[in-house]
Amino acid sequence: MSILGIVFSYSERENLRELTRLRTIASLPMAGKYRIIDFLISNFVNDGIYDIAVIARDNYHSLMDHLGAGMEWDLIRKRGGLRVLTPYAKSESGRDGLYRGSVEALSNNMHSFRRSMGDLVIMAEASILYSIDFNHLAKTHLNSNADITAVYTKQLNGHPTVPMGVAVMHFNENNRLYDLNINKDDMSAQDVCWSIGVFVIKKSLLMSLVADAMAFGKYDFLEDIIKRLSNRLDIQGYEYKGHLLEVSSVAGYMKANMNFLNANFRNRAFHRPIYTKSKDSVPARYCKGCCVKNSIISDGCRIEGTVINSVISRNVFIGKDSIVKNSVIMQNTEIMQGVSLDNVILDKDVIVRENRQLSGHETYPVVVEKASII
Amino acid sequence: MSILGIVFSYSERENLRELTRLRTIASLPMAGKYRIIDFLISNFVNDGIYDIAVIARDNYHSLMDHLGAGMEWDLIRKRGGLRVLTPYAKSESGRDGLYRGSVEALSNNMHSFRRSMGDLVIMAEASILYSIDFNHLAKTHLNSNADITAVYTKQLNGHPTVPMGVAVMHFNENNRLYDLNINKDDMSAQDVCWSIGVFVIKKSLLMSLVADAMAFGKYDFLEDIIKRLSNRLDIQGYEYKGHLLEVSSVAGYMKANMNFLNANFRNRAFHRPIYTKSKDSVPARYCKGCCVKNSIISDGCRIEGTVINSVISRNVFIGKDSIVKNSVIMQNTEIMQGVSLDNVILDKDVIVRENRQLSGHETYPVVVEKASII
Amino acid sequence: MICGQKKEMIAMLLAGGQGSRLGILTQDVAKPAVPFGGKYRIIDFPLSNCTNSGIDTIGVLTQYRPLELNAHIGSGQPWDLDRLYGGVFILPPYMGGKGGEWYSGTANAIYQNMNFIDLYNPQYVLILSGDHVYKMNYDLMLDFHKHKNADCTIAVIKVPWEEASRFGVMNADEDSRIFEFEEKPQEPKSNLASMGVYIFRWKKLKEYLIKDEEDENSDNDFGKNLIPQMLKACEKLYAYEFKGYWKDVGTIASLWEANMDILDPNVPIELDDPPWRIYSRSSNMPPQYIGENAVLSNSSIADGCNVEGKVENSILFPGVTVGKDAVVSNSILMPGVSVSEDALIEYAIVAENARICKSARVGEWKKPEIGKQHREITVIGGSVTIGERAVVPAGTTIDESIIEEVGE
Amino acid sequence: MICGQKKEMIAMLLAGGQGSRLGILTQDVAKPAVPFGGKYRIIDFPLSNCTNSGIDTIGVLTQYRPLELNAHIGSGQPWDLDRLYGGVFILPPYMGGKGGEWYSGTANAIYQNMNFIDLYNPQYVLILSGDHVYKMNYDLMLDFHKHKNADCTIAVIKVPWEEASRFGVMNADEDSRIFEFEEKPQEPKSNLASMGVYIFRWKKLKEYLIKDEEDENSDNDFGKNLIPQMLKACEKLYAYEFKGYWKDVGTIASLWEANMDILDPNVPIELDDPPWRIYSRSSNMPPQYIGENAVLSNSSIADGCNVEGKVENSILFPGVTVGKDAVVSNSILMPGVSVSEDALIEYAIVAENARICKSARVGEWKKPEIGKQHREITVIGGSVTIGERAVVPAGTTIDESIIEEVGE
Repeated sequence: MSILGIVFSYSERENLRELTRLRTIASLPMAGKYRIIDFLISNFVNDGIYDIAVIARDNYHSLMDHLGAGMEWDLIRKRGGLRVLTPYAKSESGRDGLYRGSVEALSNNMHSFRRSMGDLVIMAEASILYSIDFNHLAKTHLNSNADITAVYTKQLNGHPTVPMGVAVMHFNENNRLYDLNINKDDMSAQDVCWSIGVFVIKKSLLMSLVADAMAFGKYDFLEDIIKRLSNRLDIQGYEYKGHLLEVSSVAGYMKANMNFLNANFRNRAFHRPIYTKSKDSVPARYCKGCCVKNSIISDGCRIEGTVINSVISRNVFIGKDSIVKNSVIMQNTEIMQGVSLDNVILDKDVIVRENRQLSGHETYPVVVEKASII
Repeated sequence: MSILGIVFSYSERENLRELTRLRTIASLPMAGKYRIIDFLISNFVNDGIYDIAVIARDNYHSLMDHLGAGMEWDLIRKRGGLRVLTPYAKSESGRDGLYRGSVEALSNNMHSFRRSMGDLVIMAEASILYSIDFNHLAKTHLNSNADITAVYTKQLNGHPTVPMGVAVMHFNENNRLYDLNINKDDMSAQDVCWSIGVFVIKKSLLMSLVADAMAFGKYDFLEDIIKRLSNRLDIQGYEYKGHLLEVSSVAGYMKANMNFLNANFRNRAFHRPIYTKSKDSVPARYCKGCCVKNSIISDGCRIEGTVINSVISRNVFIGKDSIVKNSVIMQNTEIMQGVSLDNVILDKDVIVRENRQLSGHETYPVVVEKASII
Repeated sequence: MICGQKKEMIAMLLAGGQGSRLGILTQDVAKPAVPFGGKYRIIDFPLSNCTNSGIDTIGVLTQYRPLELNAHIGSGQPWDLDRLYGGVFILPPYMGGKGGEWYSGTANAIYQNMNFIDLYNPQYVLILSGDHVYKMNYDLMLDFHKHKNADCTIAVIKVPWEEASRFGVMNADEDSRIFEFEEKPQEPKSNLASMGVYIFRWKKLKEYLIKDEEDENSDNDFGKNLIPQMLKACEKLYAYEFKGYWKDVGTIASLWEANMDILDPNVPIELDDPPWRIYSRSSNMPPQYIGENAVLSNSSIADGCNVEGKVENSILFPGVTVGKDAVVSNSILMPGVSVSEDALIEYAIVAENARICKSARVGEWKKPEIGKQHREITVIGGSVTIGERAVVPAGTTIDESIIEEVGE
Repeated sequence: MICGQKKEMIAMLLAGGQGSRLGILTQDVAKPAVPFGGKYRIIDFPLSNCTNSGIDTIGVLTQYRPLELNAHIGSGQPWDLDRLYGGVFILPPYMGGKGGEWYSGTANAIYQNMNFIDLYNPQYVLILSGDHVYKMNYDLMLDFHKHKNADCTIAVIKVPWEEASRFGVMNADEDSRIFEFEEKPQEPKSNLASMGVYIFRWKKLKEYLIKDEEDENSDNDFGKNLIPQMLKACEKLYAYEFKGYWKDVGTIASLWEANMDILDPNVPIELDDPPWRIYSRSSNMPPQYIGENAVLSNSSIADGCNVEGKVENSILFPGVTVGKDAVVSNSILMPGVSVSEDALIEYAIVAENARICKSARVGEWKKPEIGKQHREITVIGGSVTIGERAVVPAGTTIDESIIEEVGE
């Protein structure tokens, strides 16, 4: 049974403010040197799945720059490999080309899925980080004879509530899905099953469901296929119990990064290799007089100042007498002397001039847009 | 001086009927196993130019399938390499995303050109086949101190007239362009200089010209930059004297293919390697009783019948007692027994059933659409 | 070195042989690099079998003129074997602390590369050789191996009884367990010949490799030493019967025959088999051109050929030209061969870039024809020129240019 | 083989040496594969120089334990050297028709691979060695070579007069033409030392390689035989002076010093140099984590490290862990080294995957400190374990694990 991975590189429910103004959620930096999508694609590759289609919608240039031809993920393959699927500018509907929903996104790329040798599809979205055994999932799906297997979790990952906008799924005693609703409240109930966006389905069934839905003008996979057809289709649940990060708000993004400062979390997240684009940077350089505590530092950095409880991406310079605390600093950022940052997210290519001070709060970090000069 | 090649994969002036309904002109099959763009990209690579951006507009799926990551052209490079640039579905202008002209196409992809290490740009379009020495062209441009070098030809390649829709360029005694007009008549005058779509320009100048033109709502490179600014810019001519094929009509397409049956032409076209996607097909198989005269046959074919004066692409089956004459047959086509074809273009994946007869004329070949069954 | 998970099975391909029975065809290249079947080289078969069987890590053991083989394999991309972790590696002999040692036998070659295998920490090791033409799913063989819980599984094929004495013959019980192995027996007890394809439990193989190396009297050969030792120790060896086309192409006659088999629709070696493609490095040549006066019959012709003459029952590799009025029949023309006007080539193998000049006659047969199988094959060496009107009698081997006209 | 145009210049990199002066560091790997500078291996320098100089075809001549070197170079992708025509090739010794021959000297290694060079039909051949750390634009040297219309150009560097007698010294006239070459002269007439970087006109080199091979008394070495022969014959040899950082890292002391040079802002070997990047194979490790109690000073730390202790004036390669209260100073910790709590490492080179257990003391110095240059370097071999509270005195070399506590 050969598997095709389909990845949605965008999220319809995210609210990441300036962070996704110029990029899609999948290419958001994470844990220093990675982009969010690296975790998912590495998960596929580590499970031997080398046939991956990434659906792009808009703002995908940074994603394409990052993935390139797929070299670093070993995805330049004669059979399968990585394809980033961009929407046609001229859509048949004559609209501006933004998909009306996930069903239309799938429909517009059917030509590519059809050519894949995979006959089982694992759909996933890039906005949630996890590490799942896709082979076990696929085997479970095949053994259950279900039409669709939907992966859910009961984890809240320290959040008080189920994340806004995710699908809450209801299963009967046979583990069959009978209802689904989108979380719009601060639902805090324990034992709520919420979807991590992963579904397993035969390619042929997916193709016919998508074609049917399109014919009826139904464009949302969750609402119009999973929920609407739950009485006709046998949709089985599969619980994911591992570690998890949900990134759909700025505070969540900050928290996700901070999770990597925890050794246990790090060990679980990196127990298999996570691949990312190589930058050929030099190792990090710690100068005399620097002070670094409980932080992640990436290659190419040069640290002359102080870094505490922070996640620093590649090629960042932190000058003398500067203090960076509780912050996420993206690549190619230059922090000059005497700067003080606390609870700040600096996007890439930012320059912070001498003696500037910025400080936000854990629940509302200051976000500095890409290429700003402060 | 490092060079960036920018290739327009579409043509605004082509009239190729069914042949470009589902594909862009650059991915049209040519000379059996190639696509038109192979000649241009191989030309770049053979001249040591490994930094190539291909601008796609619409119908680019077959182009992307063909080019893949650029493996076969040695264009999976850490520095430079091949990028296929697709338009954003959500354009800033809020329109449906089809570029309003070549200037907008360039403008929308500036982010990618900017990142290239090339500081000299060679622009080319895929709808004309030639074999030019890009290094000599670049050197000539640099030595002349021109702002732009425009490549023209006086060749008509056996056509009675200058192709419709191409730019006719007028140079003064100093070889400087002073006017340009689009050929709308059957202009048959000898010594007409017409553009083969190749321009050399510094990247920084191109970027500022494009930005200026966009600001004024001017979208056509030929009209709004070359022609309009010919008094301000020093635009020098460079004559191309080699072999040439212009493909913008169905008859022209047919003729272009037939040119490859000429040994002289073939030797010139293939004096340097032309790279194309590998299909891992078996060598062509000629069965007992077959008869092949003056034809190009590609690998993977199985010939049981008769082929005369034709160009046959890969993995074509031609059954017993069938006769294929003066035709272009694209890949994966099956021609059963007793078929007769004369002056026909069969697109890919066509099946021609037993004893069917089709015949067109040199000036108006019959075109059979992709995946038809006759 | 990139770390990754362990591999279940990796392959070690013995490509070290000179293949001296192929004479001048292997003067400049290792046997596995000899061209075969119109666009392939022999090694493409085991490599493609590996890819198609899901094996992505292969060590190619070579010590004889590896230049062409190296260039052919390159990064492994044509076989989809350019992997970040794993892929295809050329493993030449090397110098250790105490000086270098050439591979003294098939087992010794593996012994010297135990470090390489241990890098991937596989459960099973597949041993292949680089001189057979066949399409085989090694994954099914592995299933069998696991099912039998074997220490070693040897792929065997039924050969005609009269030929069995030319092979290593396995004598197995009804459960396929091997109780005896005879190398080229005078009176074979079975017609199950070893194909030279083994799966070993790696731990077990390692143990025997080390033992074998300690034995000074050993030739360090799988068939002669290691397998008999394992049998003696009552290890669990099983025979896995392969049913399909398999041919050793170690001699001129068998190389010619195997090529001709491709043209014979009755022989089950279909190369045009999309689910089990044989991959090879592309020649990057233009498509072939067939001229106005060409006459073709039952032939396989590759890219870059230019045919103006007559070609029947023949295989033309990339870049071959056949001039007007020339006749090529029952022959194999390797890459870049040029045959000028009016030349004749019959029952011949013409090696790479040889030039057959105008009106030359290669493989001319003076005796009355008795039957195809008695016709001897003529061999023209690589880059050899056969001059105008020169005659090369059937069955000769020419490794130097003949410029003058040669009579008999 | 894909046909393509001829290459103007290809490089041949002599990576065959065992590098025995590096002792246990080259027990399992060839010298060019020795880790250097926090994430590199020595061979990354000439390879990256080639890429940055526009040379895309490189033969790497190797015969000593090539496994790590092979795995490191792979397809050449990290250096952008995975080319369809050209790229990087490992060239081991091989067997020809008359049996195999190991490389007997630098010139012999090139001689045995003349076929490889001829494949690309270059005008010029660049000869490099794999044991120097430097950043050099070979293209500028080629310009010089062409400008002088030289048969051979030798890159030279000014060394202190007192060290000149350790090198091959070039005596050149004011036009840079070499009139004399002295190998390790007692009384050097010049302080221009050969860097082991040569550009030859290929035709000329080929001629001398063949001559040299015929001379039975020759050691088949460039410096000892080929260059003197060319001088004797009055060929046009020129010295090209390189001004920049260049260091032979052939001894423990020089390897340690060259690593420390990276940490010294006053030494002109800047690795963070985007227009002249040094490429290497990525380790694919997570970013480094610096713990709550870490104290860092003037150090270079790579991906995958986990530092809880004190690190000063040191270089940590990927995947090194330094436990709480451990102190690492003036040391080089190669990939995968683990240093447990409270251990001390001073002036040491610790090879790959060595384990320094709790409270062990490596490089302990009992004598009064006289000055950095007199401090001897301690070397811990690959995968060696230094047990709890064990003491390894300064200047010792440990190639077997010490489990017990060791006094003096």
